[in-house]
Amino acid sequence: MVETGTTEAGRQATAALATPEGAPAIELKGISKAFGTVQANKDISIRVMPGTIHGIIGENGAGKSTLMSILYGFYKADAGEIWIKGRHTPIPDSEAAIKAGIGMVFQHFKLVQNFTVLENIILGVEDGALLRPSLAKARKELKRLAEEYELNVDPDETIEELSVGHQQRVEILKALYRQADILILDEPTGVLTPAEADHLFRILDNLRREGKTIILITHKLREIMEITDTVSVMRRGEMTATVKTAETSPEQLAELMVGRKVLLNVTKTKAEPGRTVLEVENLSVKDEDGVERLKGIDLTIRAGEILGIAGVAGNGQSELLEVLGGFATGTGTIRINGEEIDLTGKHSDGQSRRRRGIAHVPEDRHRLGLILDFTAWENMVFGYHADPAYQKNSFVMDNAGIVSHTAEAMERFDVRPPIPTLPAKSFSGGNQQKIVLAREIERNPDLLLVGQPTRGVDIGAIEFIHKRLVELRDQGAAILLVSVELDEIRSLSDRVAVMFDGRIMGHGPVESATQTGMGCLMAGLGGDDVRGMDGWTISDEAAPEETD
Amino acid sequence: MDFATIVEILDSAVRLGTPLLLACLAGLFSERAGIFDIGLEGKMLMAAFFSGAVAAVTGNAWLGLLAGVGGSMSLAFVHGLASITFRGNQLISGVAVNFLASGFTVLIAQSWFHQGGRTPQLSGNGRFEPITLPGAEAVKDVPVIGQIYANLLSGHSILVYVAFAMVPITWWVLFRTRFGLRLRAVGENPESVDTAGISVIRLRYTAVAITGVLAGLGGVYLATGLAAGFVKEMTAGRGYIALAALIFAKWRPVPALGATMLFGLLEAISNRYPNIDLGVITLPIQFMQAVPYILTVIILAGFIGKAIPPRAGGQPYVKER
Amino acid sequence: MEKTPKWVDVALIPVLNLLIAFVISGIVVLLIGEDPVKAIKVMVSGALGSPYGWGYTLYYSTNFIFTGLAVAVAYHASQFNIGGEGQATLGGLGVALVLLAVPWPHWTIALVAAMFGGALFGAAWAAIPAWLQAKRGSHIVITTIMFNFIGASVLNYMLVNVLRPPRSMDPATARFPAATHLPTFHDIPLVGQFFSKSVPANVSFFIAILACWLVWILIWRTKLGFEIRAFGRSEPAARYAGISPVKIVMAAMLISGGLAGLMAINNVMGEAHRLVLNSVEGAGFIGIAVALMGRNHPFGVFLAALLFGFLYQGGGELALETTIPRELITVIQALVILFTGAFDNMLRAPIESFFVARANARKEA
Amino acid sequence: EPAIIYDLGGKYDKSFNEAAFNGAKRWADETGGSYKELEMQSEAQREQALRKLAESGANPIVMTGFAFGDTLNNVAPDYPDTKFAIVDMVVDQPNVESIVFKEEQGSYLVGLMAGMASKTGTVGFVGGMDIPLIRKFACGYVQGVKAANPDAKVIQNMTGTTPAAWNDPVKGGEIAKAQISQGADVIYAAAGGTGIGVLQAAADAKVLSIGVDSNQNYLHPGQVLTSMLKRVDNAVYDAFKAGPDLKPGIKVMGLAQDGVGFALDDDNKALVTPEMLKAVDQAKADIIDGKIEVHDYMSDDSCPVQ
Ligand SMILES: Nc1ncnc2c1ncn2[C@@H]1O[C@H](COP(=O)(O)OP(=O)(O)OP(=O)(O)O)[C@@H](O)[C@H]1O
Ligand SMILES: Nc1ncnc2c1ncn2[C@@H]1O[C@H](COP(=O)(O)OP(=O)(O)OP(=O)(O)O)[C@@H](O)[C@H]1O
Ligand SMILES: [Mg+2]
Ligand SMILES: [Mg+2]
Repeated sequence: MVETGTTEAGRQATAALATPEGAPAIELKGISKAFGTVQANKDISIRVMPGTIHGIIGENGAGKSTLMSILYGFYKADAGEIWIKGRHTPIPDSEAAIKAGIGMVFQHFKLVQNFTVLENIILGVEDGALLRPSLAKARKELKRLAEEYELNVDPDETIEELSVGHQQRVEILKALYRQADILILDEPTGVLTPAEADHLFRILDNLRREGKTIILITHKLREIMEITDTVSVMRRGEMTATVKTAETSPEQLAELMVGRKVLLNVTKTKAEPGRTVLEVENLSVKDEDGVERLKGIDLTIRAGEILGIAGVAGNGQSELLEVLGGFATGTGTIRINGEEIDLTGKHSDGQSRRRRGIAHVPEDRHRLGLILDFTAWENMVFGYHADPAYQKNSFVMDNAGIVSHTAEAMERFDVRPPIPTLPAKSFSGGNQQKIVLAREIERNPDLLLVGQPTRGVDIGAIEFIHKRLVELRDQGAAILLVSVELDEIRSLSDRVAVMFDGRIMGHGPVESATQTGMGCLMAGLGGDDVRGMDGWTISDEAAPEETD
Repeated sequence: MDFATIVEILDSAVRLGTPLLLACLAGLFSERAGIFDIGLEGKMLMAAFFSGAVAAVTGNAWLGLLAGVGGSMSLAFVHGLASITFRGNQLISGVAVNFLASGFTVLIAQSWFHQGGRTPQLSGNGRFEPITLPGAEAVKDVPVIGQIYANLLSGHSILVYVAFAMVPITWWVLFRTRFGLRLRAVGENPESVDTAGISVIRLRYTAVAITGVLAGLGGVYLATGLAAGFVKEMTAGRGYIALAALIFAKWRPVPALGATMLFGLLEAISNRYPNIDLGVITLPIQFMQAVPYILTVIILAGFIGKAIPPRAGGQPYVKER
Repeated sequence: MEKTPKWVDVALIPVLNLLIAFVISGIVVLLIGEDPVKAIKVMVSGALGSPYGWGYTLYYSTNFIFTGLAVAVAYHASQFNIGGEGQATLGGLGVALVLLAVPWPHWTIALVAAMFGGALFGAAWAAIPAWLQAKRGSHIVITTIMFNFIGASVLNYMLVNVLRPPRSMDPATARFPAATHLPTFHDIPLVGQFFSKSVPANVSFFIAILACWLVWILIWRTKLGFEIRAFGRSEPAARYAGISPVKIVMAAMLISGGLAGLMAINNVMGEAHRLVLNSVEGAGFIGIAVALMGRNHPFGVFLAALLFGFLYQGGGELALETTIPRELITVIQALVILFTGAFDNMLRAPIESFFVARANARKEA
Repeated sequence: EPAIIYDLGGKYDKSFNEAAFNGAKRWADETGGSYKELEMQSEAQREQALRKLAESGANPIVMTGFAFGDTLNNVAPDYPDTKFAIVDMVVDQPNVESIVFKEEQGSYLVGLMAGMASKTGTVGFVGGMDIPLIRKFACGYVQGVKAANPDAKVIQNMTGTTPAAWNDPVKGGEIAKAQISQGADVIYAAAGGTGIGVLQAAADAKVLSIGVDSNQNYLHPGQVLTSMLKRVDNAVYDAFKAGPDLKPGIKVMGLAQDGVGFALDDDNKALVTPEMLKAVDQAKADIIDGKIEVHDYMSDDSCPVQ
């Protein structure tokens, strides 16, 4: 999708790296950082030449964001030095980073929600004690930047009214307004549609042409291959390799990331769908502000099949899971095993859903799936704690019984360490996810809702989890899988539906789904790529023409 | 009810509302910066004591004011230490500050003046006397306008005018200056401020210090403007009412003026009409005295619009767990 | 992360914080020109030096156990109940109404009825703030404070206009019938001989201990407790698990208010034998400090209540025997809340990083 | 050795307890004797304090405040050899002297003076809390005012319902101002520390005020019309002087016994006109003779005049 010109420029830059003339724009020497007992960065060194785009990849929790936050002065390193443009530049706080010409777009934006774009832009770099002149100046400058970089945003809009894509533009504008010539972007495309991501890459390419230095953190190997000049790989707090993009391959990078060859494909037999388990008709959900997040969804899942929901994060997938899981309200009809269930929240909640055989592995296990302060055994019954099996008598719960049940389940799901009395927060992300999975799968639900099952999970655990999900399917459960990782959707699902803007843009068998076709649907577009997919039903809402 | 009576009730409302207004604006600075403060009561009490004591000893109300504000600021510093530096629970710190003030004032007053936890009666320059605005005497018989000028606007102590002036000043500082922008930002999202290269800690301490000054002025007004000296527990819950007014005002300065004056008015009315005879039933005095509190609850119940506090309010800024 | 030993968290840090609070209190005593050593001696001998002192200490402790438990239960649901004062006031009204309405034949029956009345009224006084919090998001801290004031007005009205016996000077109810008087420690077989007739500590103390145990069962053994704790730790997760926020806030606050209201069986039924104005005397607020000190665990609350009972009785003796005003206790109380609550991280952070460093060093080795 | 226990207000409350303290001090100064004193810290301590003193051999033990009544009733029988005196309450025990004041009589006199001093025909009353004792004060006062001027209007206010009601001079001052703006030009304060604010506001507004319990004329010389004296000091002095021979029973301290009265000194000499003085002296004599009967609110929980 990126024009050849981009890679052309990349080659030139790579050549510059080969014969370094002048100092690197950024050089980190022996950076270490620990959060309590977690060693997030271990003795990391890295050099980035000016006018290049440097990619950083690594699994969740590898320490990428931490390293960049240190460079930006948000965290203080325990050890190590930072050199900028050949000079030793201590960066104790963000003020120093800004002075050194560094700008950063964080994974979680650092914007004031109820401020206008303009106010956010000038925050910290006002020209004087009074706001009026600063705002006027910023307004002019913003217009110029917008034209120069195609970064259009309404300066008087408040942040909370902007889409995530626009919020990201504000963050980039913030950096440019501060005249940053080193720009760090932490997972910028996770929240963007493919088209928006393309637009972003064009901008980055422009910036590179101007001689600015860019560090790009991403999980997507394709993006690395497309735009970066050099790439570093991080694993468990260490920098495992730095290579020229032109001299590597996605396979090699994946191997560097996880430390062994990766098989992303799940071996599974063809699905043998049985009776219909879930029927959803015209399901709509409004959020607290009255904004419609789900706009009339229809779908069915049968026993023994996995329906994958693909889409860019924030297009209604979370709301779909929440309303099915019983903790959001909506309108429309949902039938489970032919019986209609209440959507108003008045006669049902998460617990009554569970009693009807709906299990739910939530997207955000830290926030929803677990109580981090609770022990493993408490978490193992969380949501099912009212189950008669867990009661000793009509007054008290059978804690001892739950502990021993938990110990067995931990054994079966290979949770390490298998100690039921440890608080959940002491387990690693993958093991936390296994606790949630064990809890939800072990009950043989009729319908399993899974959101981002492998987010933040190491590759070994990913394989394990995928295997479990397929096993559950083979036992005759219906599974609704939501994931932003297209590869995961493709390898696990039997059928795929693509969501965009609260609607299902199209659905069909996984075999005929093409990468580009799904990409178009994820951006709400129809077109030839989409129409070429056999057996797919495409919504009328999908714009027939590919426009920008 | 004739017009003169209305003016008198309003006049009383202004006096009773002023300490609330100062405390409310004090709370506004703190809470806009993300530090909840239920210790306004204690700060006012401390200021009332120190201003009363020093004014009594020196005979100078201005020295009393300095001492009072100093007393209030020392408690503000304690609160800042707890909620900014040590990232403690801000509500708990506020409760402690209130207890500290209520014990400390009496303890010191007793060992200093031996008058049962009271300061000596102030007189003359030890008090902030009412100021007569120019021409007030001349126009006081002009109907309506003259009455309002002479009886409502004129004749308050300097601190009342300061409090009223603080409303536009607060608004201006908050919405028209760099400091205000940063202050509001740190209460909404301290990370945005931190990553913009501004010190969250310094900003929040500044806000807490301003809170100390304003709450202090409120206490000073109680002891040296309205009353003539300190009496134990003389704030009598006004800090809590100010807090309720702050929520009612949705953390905005102009509505804060309205809310505090409304509470002042309610108290003035219940002072004027201790029993209200509704014909069928006579509302007992105890009911009238509870009205401001009942009204606060009704307001908080959101029947008059929902208040959204500053998003980062009440949470310590923790970067690293 | 969990590398700090448990004893450091539950014992060492609170004790150190307490120590700091006491040292500063000592300095305050010095500042007002008194002798802190003598002050401590008076306090210790006055509160713990005799069965008589114990009789008072345990009486005060009983009050604080109830209000401390009240704060703790609400806190587990992440509700900060500052309304213990008002709830205990109304609890007193409930107890008084029950005891005056019926000629109870025996104290045991009267006690059960009074507990019901006190808890019911206390819970009712917590119900409105709880409902407003759960349904309308009104800040429970402010609403419970307001209900303290409103409660005072209600009690004043009831005592002056409704419950006061004709021509009585005192704004207080009539004396409860003798049959409803609770046995004091003096009346209890075996131990009774040690206590003089006049000690106010009574069987309510054992009810308070029972309440500690029941609260422990509730919080750590029952479904409801499980849900309360889950909701308190993470509201979004609780919603996910199908735990109704409204139900939990209401349940926790009603139990909390009920516990605060139960305090009245000690001070109103057990000691005063009638309801007077301001019978709670700040015990509702002390409950906050007690819960904080006790880390919201019933056993911790029990120990902290003993500590505050000691402070109260010792401090009272101090004021009786020396010229130190009773407000010193308020200052000590404030310092205890400040250091064990708000300044907790002051010691915790360095101590925890010490243990983390040690753990890391061990890992290296 | 005699002993005294002050109620929760504390011995420096500028009124009731302070009067008791003055009586004890006067006794000590005159006789050179020593006495014990205790300040109450909490409700539960009442009994503790009483027993403590009784056991230490103090005799007699004097306590101020009706709130002790209930406790004393329990404690007194345990110490038959000790004499007790309680102010403001009747306790029917063989070793207890109950000292009750006829505040309505003193209030009547100051009300009479207020009625005469008032030019507007409107006077004010500020009470601390709506409790029977304060209603008793108010009722006597209103009767006095009406005696001087049957058409006079009495504005009555109470400060609050929490203990803060006795310590809120700001509110006291504001209530006084509200009364002044309604025409009151003499205001009688029976509200503890709150009364200080009332007297202050009256002085600031150049109207007259009336103090209570102790002589408060000195607070604003020339502006306090008089003070209703409740001679708790005399009662304590007498009890101390009687020592262990204290006579049990009810001791009524009315005008006849000089138990209540009004203050006349250099500070208010100029304010009290000869006619006024004549009238109060006459009224006092009439009350003592029984020619005037001042209604006691406590006798039937109601007041005939408003
Ligand atoms: N503020 C913090 N306090 C404590 N631990 C932290 C903090 N931030 C990160 N960590 C821990 O440090 C490790 C590295 O986290 P980091 O956010 O740098 O990972 P990452 O590579 O950016 O992961 P992701 O791909 O999920 O963004 C993780 O184990 C994380 O839990
Ligand atoms: N966030 C803001 N930035 C700049 N000016 C503001 C902001 N909020 C309010 N103002 C301006 O401040 C003035 C008064 O503000 P205040 O918040 O006290 O009350 P308000 O105007 O009723 O609030 P609002 O209109 O926002 O509901 C108004 O002129 C308003 O336009
Ligand atoms: Mg990251
Ligand atoms: Mg506004």
